[in-house]
Amino acid sequence: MDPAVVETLLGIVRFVAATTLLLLLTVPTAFIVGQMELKVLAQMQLRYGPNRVGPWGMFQSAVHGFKMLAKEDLTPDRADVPTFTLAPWMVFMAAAMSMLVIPFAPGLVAFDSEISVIYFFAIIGLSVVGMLVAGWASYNKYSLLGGLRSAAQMVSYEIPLTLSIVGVVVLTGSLSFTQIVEWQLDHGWAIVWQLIGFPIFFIAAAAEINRTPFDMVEADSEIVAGPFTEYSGMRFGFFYFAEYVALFIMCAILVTLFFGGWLAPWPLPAQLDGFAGTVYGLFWFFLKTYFFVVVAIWVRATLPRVRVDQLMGMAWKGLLPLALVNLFVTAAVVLIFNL
Amino acid sequence: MAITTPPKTDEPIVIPDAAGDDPLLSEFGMEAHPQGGFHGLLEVIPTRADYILDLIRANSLWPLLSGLSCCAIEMMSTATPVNDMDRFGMFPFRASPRQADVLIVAGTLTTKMAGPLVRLWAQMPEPKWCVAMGTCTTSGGRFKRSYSVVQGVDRVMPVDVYVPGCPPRPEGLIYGMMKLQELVKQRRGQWATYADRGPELRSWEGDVR
Amino acid sequence: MTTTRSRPGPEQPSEEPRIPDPIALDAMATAAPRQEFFGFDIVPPPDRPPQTEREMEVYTLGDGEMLVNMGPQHPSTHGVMRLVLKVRGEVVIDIDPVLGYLHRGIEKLCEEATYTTVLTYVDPMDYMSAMHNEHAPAIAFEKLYGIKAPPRAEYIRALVVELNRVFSHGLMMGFLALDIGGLTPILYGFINRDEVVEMLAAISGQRMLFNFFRVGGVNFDTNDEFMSRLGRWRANVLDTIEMNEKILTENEIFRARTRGMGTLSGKQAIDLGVSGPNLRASGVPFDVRKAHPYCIYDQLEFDVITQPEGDTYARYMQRVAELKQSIHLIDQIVDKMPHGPVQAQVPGIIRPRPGRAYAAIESPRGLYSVYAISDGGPNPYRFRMRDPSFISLQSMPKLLPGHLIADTMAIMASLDPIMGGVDK
Amino acid sequence: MGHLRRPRTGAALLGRRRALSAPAAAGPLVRLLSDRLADAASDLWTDEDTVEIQVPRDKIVDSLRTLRDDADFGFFFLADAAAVDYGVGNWFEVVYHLYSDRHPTWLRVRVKVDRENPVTPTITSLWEGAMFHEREMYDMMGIVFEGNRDLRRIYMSPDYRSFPQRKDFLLPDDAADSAAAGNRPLERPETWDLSKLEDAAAHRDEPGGPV
Repeated sequence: MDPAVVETLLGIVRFVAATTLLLLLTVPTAFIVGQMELKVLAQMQLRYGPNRVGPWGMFQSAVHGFKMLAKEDLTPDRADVPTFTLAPWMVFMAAAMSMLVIPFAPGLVAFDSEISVIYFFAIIGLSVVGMLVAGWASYNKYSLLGGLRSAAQMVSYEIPLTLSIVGVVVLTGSLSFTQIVEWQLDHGWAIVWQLIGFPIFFIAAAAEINRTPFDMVEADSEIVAGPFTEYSGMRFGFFYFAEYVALFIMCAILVTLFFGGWLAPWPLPAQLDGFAGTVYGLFWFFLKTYFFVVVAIWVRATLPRVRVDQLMGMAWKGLLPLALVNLFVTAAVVLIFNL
Repeated sequence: MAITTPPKTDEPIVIPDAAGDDPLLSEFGMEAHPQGGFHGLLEVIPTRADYILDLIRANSLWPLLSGLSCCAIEMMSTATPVNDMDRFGMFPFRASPRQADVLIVAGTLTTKMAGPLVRLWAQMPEPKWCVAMGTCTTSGGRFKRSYSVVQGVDRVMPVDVYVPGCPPRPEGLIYGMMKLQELVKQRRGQWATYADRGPELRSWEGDVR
Repeated sequence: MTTTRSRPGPEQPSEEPRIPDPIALDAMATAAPRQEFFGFDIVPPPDRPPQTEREMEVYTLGDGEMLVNMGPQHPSTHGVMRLVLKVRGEVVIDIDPVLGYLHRGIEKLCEEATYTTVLTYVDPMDYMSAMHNEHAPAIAFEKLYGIKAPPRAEYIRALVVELNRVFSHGLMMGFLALDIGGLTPILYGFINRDEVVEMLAAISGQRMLFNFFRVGGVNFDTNDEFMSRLGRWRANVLDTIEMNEKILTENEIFRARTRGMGTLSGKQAIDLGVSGPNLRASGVPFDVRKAHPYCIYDQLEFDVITQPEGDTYARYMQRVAELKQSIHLIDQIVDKMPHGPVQAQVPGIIRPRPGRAYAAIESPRGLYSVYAISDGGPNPYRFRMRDPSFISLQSMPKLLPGHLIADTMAIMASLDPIMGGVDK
Repeated sequence: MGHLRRPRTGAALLGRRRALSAPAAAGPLVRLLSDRLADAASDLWTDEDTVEIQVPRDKIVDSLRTLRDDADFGFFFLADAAAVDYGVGNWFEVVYHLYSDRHPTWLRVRVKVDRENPVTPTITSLWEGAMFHEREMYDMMGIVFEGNRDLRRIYMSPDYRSFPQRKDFLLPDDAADSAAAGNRPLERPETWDLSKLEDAAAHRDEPGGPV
């Protein structure tokens, strides 16, 4: 057989295997992040948090998840059934598919593309379609309001989010996450070079995935549960999963872009070789990622929610100009010092 | 470990099964229980998938964030640091009935509120349970004589656990919820019978004034 | 919105509407040919003719407007209230509060109860301040019967009432934060509340609906457990309040969400009958404790606190200031408390001479008053309660228009209505 | 119907003599009232912290306006508005409590309203905050306030037919009697005859009327 065909076939097999693995990985990821949210939030509120299911209540979020699997699945009478059914799937797949390009450890990436940054932002933005459709199809005014809020919010925050990354891209001269990490191996973590870019990315990312203080989409004191109001059973479970997976992914991308991905911090050797290197990389990658997950939960425990118009105002009047300034300064620095 | 619900007759019903004769089971020290099922060494392994499901359900009871009156404050107090209901997996109070498992009717039910409350109950997906918290919900309590109070929430919807008190202490509500967990594990909750009762017995749905 | 059931129930033969409720009327109206907008039907007005001009005004929809129904079950309507919002996009244009989902007929029941048992019926009214609920009837009945409570009883009354005010205001901070989206302050607020209610349970025997006041005194004298709990609580109460204040008062998001929202001028507030902290937050120094001193408030030193702004943030700050003032008052009361009996000699069944009495107190939500008429019998001929949050609620149609749906909840929480008191 | 009792009429209240025993604090207010509201106020009565007057129904709005706007009175705050039913054959009474920072007493203004034709002018033109008070009185007692823009039921459902706080609306005796009543509303058929209210309905243009 033609070696090119074999190579293509092998690539396809590798791709399918990797995607399947990652799709399966989303489930424990969601459980772990959900469990952290339950426990960390409880500790911050001076509570114990779940401590009955399993040792230290470790399986509580898994139990919540499996419970939803066994709940009755209701479709409201006048809902638009096809879109109502598809919406959770769209939101979940947007989150799960963007996991493909995350470099977990040296060589451990499902889809190592030259344009993985562009792929990532194209895919993660798709979840807005799911939210909007969910809001529209539920035949509920709270859902509709939530869906429209989601659309407005995500469309606004895509721009500062993307612009804050362009700084890193200009700096590293690459659109591949793997190469961005490798650049940081030589030049130090990008946070050092992107002191303005990082906070912009962090805020915009929180808005992008509807975390507090930007959770107007699911503002349960205003519009009961936003687009998810009419969803029950596992359809709601998909939204629930997608929320946590998206939180994990955003933290992972944050770590990849600004905190050196799988690289260990300074006094330690940044990277090892062989299988031990993979484990070493994975360890540091997950450690840093889950640190930022905790930070996001910390923010949730502390801050109230901003209003829709304040959110938009912040995106267009605050973050966007800042991101442009950051981009300009970065470009100037790159040109002047010829990095 | 409750494997099956004990039948209510006095004389033991021997359920015919081959467990007693099964050499493999005997080897593990298992023998048939007069009331059905087995008991012995292997008992630690649940023999029914349903039972795992019941365990999962019992440990993940999300209450609906719906308080009617005074008891609602004590219900919230149950979720707060002093009496942390989250320990039992009961914390995320869902605002939408579509995602809730337990309806804690906390407070006096008035005739005007009865219709909306029954709608809430109907909007919750199966399996679902109802806890009547406080004397007002169980019987009308101190407002029993009033012209606008429903004398007990069980006149309009099925109730699984009654928690007495006016209002009950948070510990009382937690105790009631743990009783509900027992019901769920033994499949004795309303929802199990609800599905079997058939439409003609569900007249409570329309019987709201 | 109808629900999907696996098996529909049988149709009940009915000759009259089964659920006499506007929600049911809405549901019935959906059977009628509906107006559609983007696949969504605009909720039609109730299918009965509008009874009043105002109802016509609210339920007539203009171009691009829709009605959003919040409640009676909604996470942040503070109980069972229904708000019908007329919105254009997210902007609220008009609002119609629909009350009565917790109407328990307490006034009617009190007219059938003896004077002593009336004090148990009023407990669940404003369930966040049960002590205040009992205070006003006790004063009114003492006026009717012509007795005075002994001095120590008056001091104990003032003490428990101020304790009640502390946890009520403390929880208001939490509820306001919860409605704005902050999860934690309500939990910190409940720590303080649990300490206080356990303390009050030590003196009265009940945790929430205390039933502590009697005509002519209070039920029990202070005991060791109460005093030791009081001392422990007093030692760290300012810290627990500080925890919440750190999260809220200086928080940029919180200030952005509350400053300039729902501004009520003093004149408007008086016109609308708003009283208590909400009125004082608009700059009107009207406090019943100063205006018509009852109990022992003429012997205590305190000033009437006011805020000039009249917005949501001012109402919040007013609560915080009054909370600290109450702690200051508690210190004074404990210092000055005399010895002596806690109950006057009163027969089991009181039969005051025919007459009328009016007693007003300052509850955490404002002017709470009782108007009692005796006809010489063992129970009041007429027993009328004026609940402050009921009256405060009618400022909602004035406060909300022009704000967003998100602000609806913040503004309502700042008024701090308690549905048990609103609906009686 | 053995559990129905004779409705109370408040007969004991009606023959009561009113003594004028003004405490010193109420003196200036009493003088002001007899000076400026002499044509409207009658039945002056005081107790330790309340001054009470009775005002005829047709003069109530003007009297309250005087009390509110006159700088010497200064009763700017409507503390309470309540209705009292004195029983079948007698009358209703609407009672306003006012607060002033000039006087150390509350002022109680009583207005007698015909029980057969319970109509009285609204005071929402003076205090907008009287709106909920009047809606409550309409709901509970069936008193119609002429000129009120929003006289709907506020507590009971819109199609509720009786007025629970009237003295001829009886509660069941105790729990033993009410089992059969169940969750039915405890309206008594004898209270349903509201034909006498038709006159009141004529005062209002809205379809359906007050019943």
